[in-house]
Amino acid sequence: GKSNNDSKASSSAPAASASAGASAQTGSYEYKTKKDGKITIGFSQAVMNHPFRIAMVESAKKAAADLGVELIVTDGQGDVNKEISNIESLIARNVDAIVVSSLSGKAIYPAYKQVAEAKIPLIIAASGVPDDESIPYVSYVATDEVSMGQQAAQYIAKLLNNKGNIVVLDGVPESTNSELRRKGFMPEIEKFSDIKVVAHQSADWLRLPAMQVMTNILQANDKIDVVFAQNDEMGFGALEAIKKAGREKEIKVVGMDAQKEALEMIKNGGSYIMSVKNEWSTETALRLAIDAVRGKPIDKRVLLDSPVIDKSNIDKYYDPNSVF
Amino acid sequence: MNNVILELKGVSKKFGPAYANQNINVQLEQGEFHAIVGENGAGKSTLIKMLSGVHLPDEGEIIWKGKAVKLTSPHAAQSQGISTLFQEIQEIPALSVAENIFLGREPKSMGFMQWSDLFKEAEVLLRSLNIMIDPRTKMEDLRISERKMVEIARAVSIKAELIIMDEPSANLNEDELKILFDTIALLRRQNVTIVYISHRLREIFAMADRVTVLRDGKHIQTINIRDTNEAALVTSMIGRKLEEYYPAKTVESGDVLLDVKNLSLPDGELQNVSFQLRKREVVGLAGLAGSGQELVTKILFGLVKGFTGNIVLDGRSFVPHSPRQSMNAGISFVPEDRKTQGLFLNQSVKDNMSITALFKNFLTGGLINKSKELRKANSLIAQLSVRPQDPYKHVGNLSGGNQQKALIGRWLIDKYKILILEEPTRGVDVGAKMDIYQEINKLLEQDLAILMVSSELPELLGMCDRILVFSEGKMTAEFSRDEATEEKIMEYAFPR
Amino acid sequence: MKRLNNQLPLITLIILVIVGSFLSDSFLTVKNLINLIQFAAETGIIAVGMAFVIFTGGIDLSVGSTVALAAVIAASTQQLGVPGVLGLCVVLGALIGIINGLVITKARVEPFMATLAMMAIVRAVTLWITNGGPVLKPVSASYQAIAGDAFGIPLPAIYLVVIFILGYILLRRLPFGRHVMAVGGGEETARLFGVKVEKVKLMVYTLSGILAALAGALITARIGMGEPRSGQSFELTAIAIVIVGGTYLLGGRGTIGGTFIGAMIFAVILNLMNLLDVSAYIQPIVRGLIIIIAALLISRSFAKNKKTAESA
Amino acid sequence: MEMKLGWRNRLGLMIKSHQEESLLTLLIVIIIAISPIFSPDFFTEYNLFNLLRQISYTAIVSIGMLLTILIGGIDLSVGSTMQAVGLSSILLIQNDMPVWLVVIVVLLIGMALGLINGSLIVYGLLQPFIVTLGTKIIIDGLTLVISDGKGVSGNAPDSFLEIGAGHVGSVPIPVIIMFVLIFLGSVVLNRTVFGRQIYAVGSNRLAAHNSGIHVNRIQLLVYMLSGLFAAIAGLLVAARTGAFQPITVGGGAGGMELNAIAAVVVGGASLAGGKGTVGGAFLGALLSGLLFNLLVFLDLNPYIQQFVLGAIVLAAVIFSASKRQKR
Ligand SMILES: Nc1ncnc2c1ncn2[C@@H]1O[C@H](COP(=O)(O)OP(=O)(O)OP(=O)(O)O)[C@@H](O)[C@H]1O
Ligand SMILES: Nc1ncnc2c1ncn2[C@@H]1O[C@H](COP(=O)(O)OP(=O)(O)OP(=O)(O)O)[C@@H](O)[C@H]1O
Ligand SMILES: [Mg+2]
Ligand SMILES: [Mg+2]
Repeated sequence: GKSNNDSKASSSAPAASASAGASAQTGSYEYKTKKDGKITIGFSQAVMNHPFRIAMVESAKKAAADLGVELIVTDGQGDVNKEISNIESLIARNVDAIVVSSLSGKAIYPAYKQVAEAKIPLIIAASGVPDDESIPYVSYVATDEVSMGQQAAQYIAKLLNNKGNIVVLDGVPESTNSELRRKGFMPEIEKFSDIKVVAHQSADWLRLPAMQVMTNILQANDKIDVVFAQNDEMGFGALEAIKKAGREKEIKVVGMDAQKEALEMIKNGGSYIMSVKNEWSTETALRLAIDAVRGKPIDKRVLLDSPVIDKSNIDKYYDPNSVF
Repeated sequence: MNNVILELKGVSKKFGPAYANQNINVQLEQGEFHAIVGENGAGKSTLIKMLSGVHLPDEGEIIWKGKAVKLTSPHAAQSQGISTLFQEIQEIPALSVAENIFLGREPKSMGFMQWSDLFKEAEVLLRSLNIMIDPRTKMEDLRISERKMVEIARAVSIKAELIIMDEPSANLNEDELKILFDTIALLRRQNVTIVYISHRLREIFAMADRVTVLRDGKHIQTINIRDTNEAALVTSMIGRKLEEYYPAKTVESGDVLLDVKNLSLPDGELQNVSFQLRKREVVGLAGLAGSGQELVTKILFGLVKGFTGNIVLDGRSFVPHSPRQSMNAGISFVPEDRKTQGLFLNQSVKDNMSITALFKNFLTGGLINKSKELRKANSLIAQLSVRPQDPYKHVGNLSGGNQQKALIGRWLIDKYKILILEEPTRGVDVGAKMDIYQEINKLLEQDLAILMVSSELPELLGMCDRILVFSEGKMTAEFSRDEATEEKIMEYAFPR
Repeated sequence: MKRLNNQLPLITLIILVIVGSFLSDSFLTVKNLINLIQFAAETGIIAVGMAFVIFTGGIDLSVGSTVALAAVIAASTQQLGVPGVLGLCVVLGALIGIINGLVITKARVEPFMATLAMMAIVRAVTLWITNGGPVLKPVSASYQAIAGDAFGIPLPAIYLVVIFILGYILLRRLPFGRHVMAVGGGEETARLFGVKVEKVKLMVYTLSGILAALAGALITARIGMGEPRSGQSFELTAIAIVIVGGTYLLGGRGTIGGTFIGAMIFAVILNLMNLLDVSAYIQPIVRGLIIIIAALLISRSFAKNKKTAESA
Repeated sequence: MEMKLGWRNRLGLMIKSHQEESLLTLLIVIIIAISPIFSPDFFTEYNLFNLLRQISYTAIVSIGMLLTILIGGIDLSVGSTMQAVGLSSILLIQNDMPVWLVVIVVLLIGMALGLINGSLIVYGLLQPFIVTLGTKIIIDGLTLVISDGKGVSGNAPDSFLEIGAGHVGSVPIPVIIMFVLIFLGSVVLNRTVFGRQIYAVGSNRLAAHNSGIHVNRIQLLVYMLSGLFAAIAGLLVAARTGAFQPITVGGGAGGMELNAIAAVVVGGASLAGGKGTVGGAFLGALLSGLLFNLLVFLDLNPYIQQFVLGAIVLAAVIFSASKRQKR
């Protein structure tokens, strides 16, 4: 599904032009535009060691080629200070627009302000929504991680008829995504008093730790109904451990991100039954950036769809040629 | 000569721009005992390091049994049949005696270690040399002299035709010296050639066939020992005549400065030691290594705690608990092992000298006054004739004697009441020795008192007003300068 | 007393096991204990190489990155067949180790710095050739089988035990082991005594590289893909295992048996924390405390040994 | 003529006794000089001040790291201390503590963490590497527990944000603080008794003790200073953003501790202790910051950037090792 069609909510930002005054209250600001000529867009990626983040970069590169703009990618290596440095370097390079995909919540706001001060249009992609009205940006485009967590919890509750034992595997505990997904999932699942979280551990977003942690959890728990992994990678690791223990009849696994391998498993039927989609395509963000540079009016908030994908709707989402 | 086993032909070795050895031509005859003498820094150790594969000569060649050889590593030298006992103790402290002896030559069968053979062979070797050490003991659990003995055993165990010994006697007590000399005799009966470096001329005159003299890296002469005498040899070593070895004391002792009463340590390591030290007096502490004399000095400098007894310094009761506190009370200290206990080898001569005196002497407005510091360092270098005269030279690159002078220099900036000297001339050549002795006399003129621990009896006899003899933690005798003789001291030094 | 001190790691492990069996019923079961060993496999295998490096007084910070590179190389060269892949990994690990060794012995760079730079370089190469993402080429069933079971025992557990035994033989039964200890205990002396110090160092870094690469190959077999993020901070885990196992960080002292016990201590702690569902936030604190407490106990025993030597 | 020779000789002497520093300076000057070839936007006031601010954190931490390395130790916990201090300062600001008090309290926290490291090393007779590895892991864990794994941000007053984000003229305040600390660090190391004692302890601990230096006290102080410098950097980062954000597992390059160690060693220090200068550490930090910045302008693949940085560190340590060898 292409993201343009998925935009659900939006509030119009004033089109940037010399006449359209910037308003600090709404967080938008006046930025430089270019009627024609070559466009260079800077893309500050928070970290580039994760398939999801890489898929974002890859789709951005592809979109840039398709749309005929130059793209400069920087890697924040998971460190907000590096991210800020990178954004500063992009400002120094005088790019026409900057797309930021940050993990770093509020710590990145000063960099946003610097972008605005330099009058460069800023598109925030796949990061936490700035909850502070004074933070300037031109457009925000992302899936809602909290609602993804809620959706997973509701799916599990329905699957278990509101009763059963579940295991939760978190990503790197201090990462924003893990925090947001947890924030959606945990309160929602706690609403069902007969659903017990028998183990809640972290597996660092990775397959091997998930496999090891899950094996240990299996030792300690005789009855488990569902494993909820905060991403598919960890779901695969958990499934591996479950298979080794010969308990794949007993235990179902649900994950998040809807990466291709997960969708294949869902399609083939088995213990891996569901994954919540996390949009990785950056094409929308790039289009928004170009529109901003060209002075076209753009939406201030674009929420990308994050459907629950299981056997019932798998054919709609499975694309064997997808890069992620 | 057709029984020449090794020949050095025009061999030179440079460190930086300076020659440590320059155009050395020496022949070693099969089975001879060949001594090498020279001042500190004359190039003795450098020379033998070329024979043992540590350094490659820059020029010239080494002819071994008629063939020019390139000794590229100690291993290469060993496999040619050249075994070396180095000046500094060479050991792996955490490994056992046996492993140390056979390191690099472990007994094995089909590639696997034979542990039982290892210990058995080591045991046999040690016993054959009358060394009573358990081969399973770790090296670090042995005394210094015992460790040296293990090294001697190791050097012998390499079936070598040439054994090189660089100052092997420096750390040994009388018993151990006897074992060393017996071992040498044994080797000579087996027609092994021996190259022997020592600053103790008596040993050389007792054992050597021929002696080679080096000075400033140059080969001065090689001569039959019968054709020379101590005076002539020393003159040839230092390039001038040696009038007075131990300079006459120029001042009278004064009032009591230090009064030690019933100094004891638990476990009988030190038992009821009492003595006095007067102003302008030199008191020597004699005894076999580990008899308690160095515990006394270490207590005074705050290095050993938990003692009982009374110390009165300059009329006030004094309980040393740290070096700084002892320094503030007026005690200075030159430790036994300058490299590990005294010097900052990778720092300059200047920094080594000023470190103890920065606080009182070189601060201007809270910061170090570098020009003042440099001036003082230069004047000390001149006063002690440290060579080379470069305050910025790293101390680690000086020869032993010059290192010792730099270390003593540290205590000549601030004013102290007492100077403790442990082994002040260990491994120091005659010329530098004299410089040090003369410096001691000058210090006495400045009201200092000196406490000297030394294993060289002639030095104690020559320099001290009184000598205290220690044995097994007790003070067994006290001699005035006139009464003391080597025989009397040894009589009281041995356990009874 | 000295005897007791040398057994500290073992005593710690026994206490942990006893405590564990009280805390969790599932802990002291054969199945759990075997699992525990198998999960120690990768870090344990690396710890053997790290132990040899530390015995020589060095350190190897590049092992984690080597794991990652080997993991993705193994996944992307499946067409070579199992022996081919493993052979390639060995060569790769050896190559990295040799470069480390040469930089350390020939250029005389401190091991910490040499392997730190190598860590960054190898990690960058891994991300570069995989473009940061995992290698998802299918990993053959026969390759995945090397992480499977034999007679109900997981093969990784067997590998771990075998590699420790080989490490023990190398250290105690071959002269090489004595030379390793000699280099760590007194490099200059070892050289003067004819030990080929440079060669010994080169060999321990090569060994460390090979074992790290094999660990990476094993990870790929386990998870069925080439994960470039594998081995993240394994170097620190391996160092911690070696130290907790009673080895002296400055070289010359330590045992392979102790290293095995160190690996088990960490495995038991992870296992227990999972079994007891300890919060993920608390877990690092426990690990850090274990490292410091173990190091405290061990340094006491070394300090005692040294004191007796000095006062003698 | 003679005057001129003397001047040249002196310069020659200075270069000879500071080979690493001279070479780094030369390298940095060359890189800056040729930078216009890559991008006209590089050599701008905006970018150069950015660059200096970007390296200021590493440079400040490097000074503390240098001290620990000079005494033959190391401090792997500096990155974690930065994090802990960042979190503490935001939490305190949230609780309406006055800014000056927050500054004092968090700097004390940094020193306290350093004191714990120092005490374990001195009184526990432990290796600095293992102690600070352990405390690093523990501090990270505590930060995680206290922050509940979440980013924290408060309504930081402008006076607080000014510390990290403000300017004097066009010079960012962190840059000014960095240069002040570099100056103070150089003076302390070169011209005070404490500085000399640090070199002495690093060069030969036993000899230092025998020279009346309170070796333990020096060690404790050095680790406290390392904690303090990490705390200053942590405070500057927190005050820059007004928010705390845990650093997630990095994408390859090590954390702050490894960057600081690399800067110190590239700057000519020896991990064996007793050798190294503050100027060298600064230049080391500047070089890697410069390359990092420049590589963004070159538009290289980010992974190649990491490769280049690793290679530069390797080349630098090989170079300084070759100098040591010749001596
Ligand atoms: N590795 C080295 N680097 C630089 N200079 C050296 C080195 N080894 C020795 N030297 C210098 O070479 C000269 C000869 O030193 P050597 O050790 O051979 O003297 P020596 O005769 O053995 O003196 P001693 O009696 O003190 O042992 C000295 O000036 C010394 O400083
Ligand atoms: N003789 C000295 N040599 C080197 N540094 C000194 C000396 N005297 C004083 N200092 C410096 O001054 C500081 C305070 O010196 P002071 O003599 O007061 O130490 P102290 O605290 O009295 O020592 P102690 O613990 O022995 O009582 C020391 O930390 C040291 O840096
Ligand atoms: Mg010599
Ligand atoms: Mg010498």
